[in-house]
Amino acid sequence: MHDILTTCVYCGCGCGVYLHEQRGRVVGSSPSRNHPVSRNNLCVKGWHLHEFIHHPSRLKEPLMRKNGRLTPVSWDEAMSYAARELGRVAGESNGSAVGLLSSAKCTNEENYLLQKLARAALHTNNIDHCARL
Amino acid sequence: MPSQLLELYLPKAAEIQEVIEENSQIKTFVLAFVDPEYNDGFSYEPGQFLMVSVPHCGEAPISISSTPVNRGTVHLSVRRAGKLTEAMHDMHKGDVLALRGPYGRPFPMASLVGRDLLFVAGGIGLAPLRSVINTCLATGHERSITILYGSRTPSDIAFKADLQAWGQRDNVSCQLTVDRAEPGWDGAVGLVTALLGHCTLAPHETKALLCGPPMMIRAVLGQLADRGFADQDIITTMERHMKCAVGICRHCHMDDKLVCKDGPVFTLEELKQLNVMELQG
Amino acid sequence: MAGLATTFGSGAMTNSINEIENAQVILVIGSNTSEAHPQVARRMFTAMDRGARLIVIDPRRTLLARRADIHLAIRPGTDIPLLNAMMRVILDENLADDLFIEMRTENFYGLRDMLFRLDLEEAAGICGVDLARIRAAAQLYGRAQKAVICYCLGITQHVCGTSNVQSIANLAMMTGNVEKEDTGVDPLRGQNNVQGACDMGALPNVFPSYQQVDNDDYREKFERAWNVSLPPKPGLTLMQMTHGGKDGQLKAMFIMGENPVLSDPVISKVEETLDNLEFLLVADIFLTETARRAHVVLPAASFAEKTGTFTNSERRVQMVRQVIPPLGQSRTDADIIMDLSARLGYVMDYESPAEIMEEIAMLAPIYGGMHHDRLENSWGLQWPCWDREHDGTPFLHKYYFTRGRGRFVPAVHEPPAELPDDDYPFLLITGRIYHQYHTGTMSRHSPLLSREAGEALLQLHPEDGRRLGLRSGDMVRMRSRRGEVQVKAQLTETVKTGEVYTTFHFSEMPINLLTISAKDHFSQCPEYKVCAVHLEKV
Amino acid sequence: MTEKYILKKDHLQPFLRKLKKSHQLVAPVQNRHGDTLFTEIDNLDKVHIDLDNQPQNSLKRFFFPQQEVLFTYHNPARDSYYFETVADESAPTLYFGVRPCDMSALLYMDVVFLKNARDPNYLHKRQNNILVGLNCNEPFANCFCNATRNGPFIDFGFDLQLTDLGDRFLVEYDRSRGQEIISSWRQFFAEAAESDVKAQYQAFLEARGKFRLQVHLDQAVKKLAEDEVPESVWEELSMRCQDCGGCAYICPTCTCFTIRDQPISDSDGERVRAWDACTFSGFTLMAGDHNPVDRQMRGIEKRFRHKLQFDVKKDNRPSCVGCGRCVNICFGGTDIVRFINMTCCGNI
Repeated sequence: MHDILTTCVYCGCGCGVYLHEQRGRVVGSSPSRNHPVSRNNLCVKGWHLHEFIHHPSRLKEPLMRKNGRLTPVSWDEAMSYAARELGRVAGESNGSAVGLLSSAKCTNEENYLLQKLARAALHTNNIDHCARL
Repeated sequence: MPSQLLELYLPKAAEIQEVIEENSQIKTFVLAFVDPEYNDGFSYEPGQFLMVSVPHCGEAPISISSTPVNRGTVHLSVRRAGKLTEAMHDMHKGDVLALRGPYGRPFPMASLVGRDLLFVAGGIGLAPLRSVINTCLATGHERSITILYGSRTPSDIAFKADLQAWGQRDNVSCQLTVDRAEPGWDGAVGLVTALLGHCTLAPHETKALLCGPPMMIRAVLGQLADRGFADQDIITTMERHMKCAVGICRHCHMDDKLVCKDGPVFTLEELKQLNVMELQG
Repeated sequence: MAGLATTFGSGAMTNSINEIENAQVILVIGSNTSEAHPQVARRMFTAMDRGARLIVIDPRRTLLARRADIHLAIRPGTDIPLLNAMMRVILDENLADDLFIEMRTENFYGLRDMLFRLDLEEAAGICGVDLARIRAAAQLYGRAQKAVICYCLGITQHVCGTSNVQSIANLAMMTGNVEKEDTGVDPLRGQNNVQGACDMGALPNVFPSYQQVDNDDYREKFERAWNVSLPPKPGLTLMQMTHGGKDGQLKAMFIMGENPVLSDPVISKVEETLDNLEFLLVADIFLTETARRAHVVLPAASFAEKTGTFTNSERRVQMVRQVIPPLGQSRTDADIIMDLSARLGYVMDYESPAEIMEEIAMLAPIYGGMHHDRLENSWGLQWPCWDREHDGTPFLHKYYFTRGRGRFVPAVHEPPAELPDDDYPFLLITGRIYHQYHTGTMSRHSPLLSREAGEALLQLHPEDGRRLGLRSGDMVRMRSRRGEVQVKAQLTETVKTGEVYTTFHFSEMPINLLTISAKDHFSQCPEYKVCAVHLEKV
Repeated sequence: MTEKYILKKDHLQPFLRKLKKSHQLVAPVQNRHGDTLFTEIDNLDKVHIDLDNQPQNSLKRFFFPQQEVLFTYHNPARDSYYFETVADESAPTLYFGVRPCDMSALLYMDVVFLKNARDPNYLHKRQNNILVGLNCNEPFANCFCNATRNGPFIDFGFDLQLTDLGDRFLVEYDRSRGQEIISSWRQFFAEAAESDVKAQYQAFLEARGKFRLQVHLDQAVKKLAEDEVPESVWEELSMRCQDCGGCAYICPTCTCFTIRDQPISDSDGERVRAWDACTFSGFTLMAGDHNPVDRQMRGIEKRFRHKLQFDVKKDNRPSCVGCGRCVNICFGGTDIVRFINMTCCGNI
């Protein structure tokens, strides 16, 4: 059993949480005592942070719509189709017809990369996330 | 690791022999353990319950409604209420679920001998009492038995076959009532407490066994108290959220008592020492 | 967020969460803090146990409201008249901090003139709170040396959201309750990294660190850094994209970790837009309602399967550490973006998230000193953190407002876009509950959270319930001009008569079929907190 | 009078290294973030064993994990439903640096898991360990084990127990396994002199005087038993409890759990046991939305009555070991100490 300190993925308080890893599975979560926000306790969502990680309906393979149904495909097939389509629409509209939504649940690094992808690779400023909601 | 210790939470597979449709909400499942040797050796007492496992639905406590006198099968009468019971209602003859038990403190059968018996039940509440009644009749209970059974409507009346059979016994008086009549119903309409009003009972000679919705229990307890029934002569069975059923997980606690270990059968005398929601106003 | 940007020059929480414990008066407006930000409510309870006084302005009698010294049960959408009335009382009883106004602010006279023209009785009438209680609240807030204001989506999700925020800033500046420790104006950001996403420039009008895209110097800086030419014109906002409709501008979208089909207002419009796209790519950890409509769905790694940083409400940038490798064939969003970018001909190659953060530190001034090695051995750093020697900033605007002087921006009452009438007599407020989170993608897959709050409930006052023949547990058909849902009723005194409250967590009860798409002109934030509905027993 | 021995402090690490050859070692470790937790030690030289701070987690999760697979179930067809037990690979473990409160908490858990019925998972872990205690010369800020009468020194329940005497530890044993360890590693232990034993007793007396919290636990137990706790106390508590479950999850003697099925595929799944708290409304919620307990009003009351009234009636001692972990963590500003103060002296 190893305790790894991370930050809670739910609300904006940003508690310091230990995720307990055992034999490749996350089996528990507990607060950090000295973290300035968690201070040895978590809300009910924090104490059950580990419960959704291994849920069986987690997406585990790329899916592509083929005659109306999302069917499993390889990464390469999915990514090349996606890149071709996004590149085509961006190229035809000089970026104005493509839009990206980032996520307040992804890390800073990922948000930075997505806005760089939008601006540098797809030549568009159509990027937002649900900061307003 | 001694294997029998592992058994504490491990259920045993049991096959559905028959499904009896009691009414639109209640089905009785006749079950036998898949392992014949275990099935033959399986015994229980009226008032005890089993933890029933259904795939992907976890477990739920369900009281045994058959009499231990008929060996070989167990009856579980199940009302449609939650995820597990809904899943059970979709199961048919030949399907397999799993049982573990029997658990809980049974009805005090010995103390019923030589006493008149009054059974008051509402809806699914007749299930645990059915086990007691059939056991008493099978073991030749001489004293009088009065059965008062209330349902919402005539089509909701469950255990019709049993009620029929009990009616024919000479020392048994079986009276039914419904909240709302339907065409073709000529029986009593009203609460089961009304039926109780007309019964001639000798409080010191009679043991009262009750099971039903909290409102009914409260009303009947009031009447029995007025007629001079002693608290230890009134017996009921409680229903609570249960998980382990062996007195460890504490879901079924009522103050310092555990319904799975110290119950589910309690006398009114025991219940009065606890603050029990069903008894409060 | 936009509101504070105009008045203070920066849209984030001015002070830190722990400072709330030392405040003498805490004003909570538009925030059900104990359910949405439990750790912040914890500081409030600690402060109250030390003698602090709590004022809660919320249409509903939440747990926090029941604990408050003064609860103003305001009629939804009337925050500005209430705040103006409080400011007028503070002026009349000269509790304003004249020295602070003189030294640190500008345009106070514009505000003062508007306040003197204000009719207090009329303002109290609009917000449905009697004047004596507003006066008491104003005196309590005005007299405190150290007072803090906390607000949340109950303030921003209105057509006048930005003005609401500016009025809060006015109240704080007028009484000098900002720029000092244990005071301040604290927007409680809803999500774990919504502050970070804004900081990183995932917005149509700014590069990272709020550097405008239409500012030539900033754009050239990023063009040099990324050696590519960049579009100058600000892009479409979220609502413009998801509400483009059939003839909308967009033909293709890439949605990462979002579920607009459930979280955006007027769901029918969102579905129509997405279904008309030529190509929709979604990356998420579960097959959400939005992902089901995509042409390609990519399995993403959860927060426990990747390394990076989140920025919380008090601007604290903290490490997120990988605990287990990505499940199945899922990949981190960073890998997905880098692979996609390479296939689009723009190679991005970073060996680790730490390297990405190094590039951010170079380009985003307020993240200047944020490096993973520093974050690894501390409880995180609060931006602005200008360089490796800087230890971060617990509270903002220490000597001067980011924009120099704090600007008073007077605001007048702007009624909600849609108010109850004869056809739709009830006022619907939408929001969150404690046990669930956002569209339930994570929280509804947690068995215990689903046991505690497994289904949508409509909070209804018992009197309204009696009039409609409803008991708790009965199903209600709820209609607005835009859509209809069925939901289970819960009779409670938490809501006033004529007002109902429910949540958007449950996909089987998509409340945003009913909400209105009217939005705040400046911040584009939709008006979730007010719309008119009709109720009937099913 | 069990014999007492002396173990020099600088021999502690070598002694642990020897035991680590046959046992997984768990001890209070301060990590690089500054938190001290009971941690499974892989490499003795890479960790800083911290005997000055209270480990923020107790031993609870090592014996009663937050989430544990009881067995797997398989339902390939409607007429086939079978189960497979999961081999519990928890290695034999040596728990070092266990304070009197956490040691007593283990004995409380034994009563819960082994008295009414013998819980297999708990029993396997419990039989498989060595407990090396450490008496408390310096009680921590929130400790009140003097009020619950199981500290700061105890003389039962451990295999070996150490008392810090400055440059050396006084070592005692309470069970045969402890005696075996001493005899098999005789080179680490010297006979304790009379002065050492006196020094231990002196340390005990001093420790008893160093408690900063004044907790009238017995008074509260009496008031609960005679039902003299005013309704206003319960109302105040119900206004403060924000349903986080933290007080139960962090408490070493709170052992309620739920059992649920976690599907893996359409036909297979795991039956899992996980922590639960009586303060949650779902704890007593029955099928058909019928709940005999109103959480907001009675949730927290049930927890305090169980610890200070019902368990006193059942096992004639409260199920609280005075470790202080739940003090000052409650979102609503209450905890068992404040409840006791409210009951006895009427202030919060």
